[in-house]
Amino acid sequence: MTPEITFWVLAFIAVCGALVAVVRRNLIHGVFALMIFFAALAGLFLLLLAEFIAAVQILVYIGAVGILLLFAIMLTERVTGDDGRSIAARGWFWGLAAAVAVFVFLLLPAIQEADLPESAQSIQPSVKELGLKLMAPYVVTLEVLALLLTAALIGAVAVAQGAEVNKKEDSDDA
Amino acid sequence: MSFLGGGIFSGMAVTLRNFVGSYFDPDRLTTNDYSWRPEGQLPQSAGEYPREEGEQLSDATTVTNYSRNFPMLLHDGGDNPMDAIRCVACQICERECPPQCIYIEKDYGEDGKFIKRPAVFDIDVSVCMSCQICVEVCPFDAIVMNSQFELSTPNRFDGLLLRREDLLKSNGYYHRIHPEEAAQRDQRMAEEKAAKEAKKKAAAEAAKKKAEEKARAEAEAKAQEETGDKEEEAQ
Amino acid sequence: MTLEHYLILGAVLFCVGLLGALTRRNAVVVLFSIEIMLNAANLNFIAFWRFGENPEALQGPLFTLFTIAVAAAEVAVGLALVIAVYRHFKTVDLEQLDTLKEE
Amino acid sequence: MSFELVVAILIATVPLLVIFPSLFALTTWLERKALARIQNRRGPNKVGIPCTRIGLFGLGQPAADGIKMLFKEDIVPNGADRLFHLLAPILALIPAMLVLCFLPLDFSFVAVWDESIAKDIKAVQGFALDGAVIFFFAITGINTLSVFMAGWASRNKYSLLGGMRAIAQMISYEIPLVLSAVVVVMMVGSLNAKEIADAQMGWNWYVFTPWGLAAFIIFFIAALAETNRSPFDLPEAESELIAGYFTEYSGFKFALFFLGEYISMFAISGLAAVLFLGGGEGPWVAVYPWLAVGWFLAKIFSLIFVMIWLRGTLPRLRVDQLMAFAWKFLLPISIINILISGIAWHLREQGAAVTAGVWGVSLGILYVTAVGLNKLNRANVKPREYKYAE
Repeated sequence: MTPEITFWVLAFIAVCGALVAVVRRNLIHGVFALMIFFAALAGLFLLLLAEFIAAVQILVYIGAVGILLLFAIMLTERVTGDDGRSIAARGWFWGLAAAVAVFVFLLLPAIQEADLPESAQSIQPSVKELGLKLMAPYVVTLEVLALLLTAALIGAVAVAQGAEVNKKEDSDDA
Repeated sequence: MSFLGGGIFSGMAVTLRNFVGSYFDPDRLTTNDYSWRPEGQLPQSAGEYPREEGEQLSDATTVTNYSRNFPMLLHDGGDNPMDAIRCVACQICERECPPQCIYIEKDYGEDGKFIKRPAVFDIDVSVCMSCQICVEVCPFDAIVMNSQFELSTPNRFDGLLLRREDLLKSNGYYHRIHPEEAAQRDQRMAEEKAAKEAKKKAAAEAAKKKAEEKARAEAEAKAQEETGDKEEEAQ
Repeated sequence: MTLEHYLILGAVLFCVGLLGALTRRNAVVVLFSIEIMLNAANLNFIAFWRFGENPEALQGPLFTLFTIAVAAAEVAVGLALVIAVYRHFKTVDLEQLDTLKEE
Repeated sequence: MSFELVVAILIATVPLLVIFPSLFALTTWLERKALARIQNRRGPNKVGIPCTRIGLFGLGQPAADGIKMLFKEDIVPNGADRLFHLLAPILALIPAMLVLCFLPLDFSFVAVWDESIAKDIKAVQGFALDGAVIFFFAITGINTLSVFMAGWASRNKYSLLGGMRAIAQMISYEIPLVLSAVVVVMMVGSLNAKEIADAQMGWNWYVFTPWGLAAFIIFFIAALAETNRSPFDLPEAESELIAGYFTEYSGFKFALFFLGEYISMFAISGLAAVLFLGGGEGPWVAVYPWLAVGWFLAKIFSLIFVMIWLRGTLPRLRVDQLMAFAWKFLLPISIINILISGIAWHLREQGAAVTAGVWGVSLGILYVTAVGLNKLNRANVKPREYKYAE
């Protein structure tokens, strides 16, 4: 009983958070709605007994990605965005139609047609097992991922700073 | 301490010494407990605290030598402090005071002649910002900073308006609260006085010399005139 | 709760993300939407791991872990690009970034 | 859900919600007293029993402050985001209270009357989670958001500046904080708070090893920054930003911020006690199990006293100094510390001579690294030049 209520509540929060994040004009409100969505998803992961993933979800998405988004918004937009400009793209109706169509004609039938296992497996969640797995069979993946993250760090700094350096050079020429 | 981060530890040692010391050495405490006073009575003016002889120590005199808050007027001692007041009511400090918290009235004798002292000298310490500009500009070293901070009063108008009598302190008191500064000031005053006297002397001598020279020159001129006359006569 | 519930929830969230990516004109919001889609996929990975066979292999959580790391890298680079674009064009409106279009 | 389980959950959670907020009141009093004594003042000593002149060393001061806070007018600035202005202090308190449950404060000794309830309590306590430490860090990270929310919702440039400073500072210092905890997690081989504390039984505290000491110092410095304590209290630097992100807060909302800040101080000190100071270990714990809670709180309080002491001693850093210290000093040294502890882990239990050698070499490397980093960072420091003064 209790897990079912928890599931429905978390699912409701997740869908609402995602919708608000997508349709809200005020971007800061959007980011916070997105974070509620991330938190609800972390709760769902906990419900599925993936506690380490839930912790990582909070740590990475709320602690890092969300704040990065906040910084990006503060650096780029007039935050409240109360100017009368439309927030939707020109072909927004076709976008909406495509999204609904993907759900109704593609994903839902696929899920309903598939032969899914009914009951959950009984598992003993263990962070230690996960760590050992990461160290033994997946160690190359982990290292590649570390390399990717380093490259992304350097790349992000270079891209974000490049414009400023160019501008400085331009102004020096002028 | 010369190892890395040692500065933090020596700083922490200082604060720890203060922390522990303040429990064992009541003289360290810079603030006072009012609980010994009768119910509802706070010091009405600066002169009222410390009330007892023994409490002198826990007040202004223990405050560090470098503490300054509000100005006071100096006198050079004697039975009647008003006779020895250094202030001549020149009103420079009144004009220089940025928040204009000083009010001075000149004193006139019965014959209407200006006596070199203030009849009224008020400082509103609720306005004063302790900038010490009055101290800087005073040509007579008459106004200096006090370290008396125990000025709490139930009345924010009259209680915080310090009169001439409240402000008047002896040079001895000044020496007690700011020994170094007072000694330097006295030395400077003595030097200035000496220099002034020397200058006066020199000026007097110069005047004398000038007068002599003038006399000599006149005499010479006279003599020349005389010789000129003679020459003229000779021609 | 059955696997179907989780999968449908994942599908709904994915479509919400798709909706945002297709209909909004602000580049930052498009990044939000991509994050929502990635998270919906993560939910599916975990659900399949929980209900599927052989959960001791921990493939679902491991894949999700890698997805999260890649998504973090993607957001960092994406936002750096958004900021660079903003510095250049003074806007992050995707409809106004049409210098490659033939007029 | 059975009745026994409800009782177990209540016993596992209610003491946390009672003990720490009451300790908060005591800590505000302690802080004011200690700061006053450091500055040769007496501190609050008047408010004691109401309607009498009994001062009780001013112990009534927190209650008086609380009553004052409750009755103050709640002001929301014109043009502020009302919803976020309300949510921010709540969001500041929730993660701070939430992380307390990851501290291994075992209250199962309360249930002496029923063995099965004691067992249930052990099962539902938050630190029984396998990844308690990583949960701790994850949830502490949410604090950053509340600070930003408060700063942004106030529609005040000082608040916003404070909020942005807070984000930059907290993100920067979270990295050395986590990396220094990694040392202990590596040595124990577990993320479970209880296992980490148990691994230090018999005075094998990690603070008594070179890598543990270095990690403890890094952790403590980063924890100061993470909880916005002096000398890293830039987000609320009153001489620059009025009160930083809570400039526009008054009344009970302000009290919530205050409470959240102190609770997160307790939480992070508690984590330091778990990771480096042996958790609830101390004399006579084996005889009286309930003493573990007492020792744990005593360790938290001694760390908090050091925080107060540092607040009374050190001046506030500049923003660039703060950032440079995190990225150019703490981060490299904590990475080197992880390397050292990894090597030490491989060389463990190989005889006293090897252990002594490892200790000496690692102490040397750590000290040389610290001095070298300090020299490198100081290379660019020049005497200040005044452009307009003079």
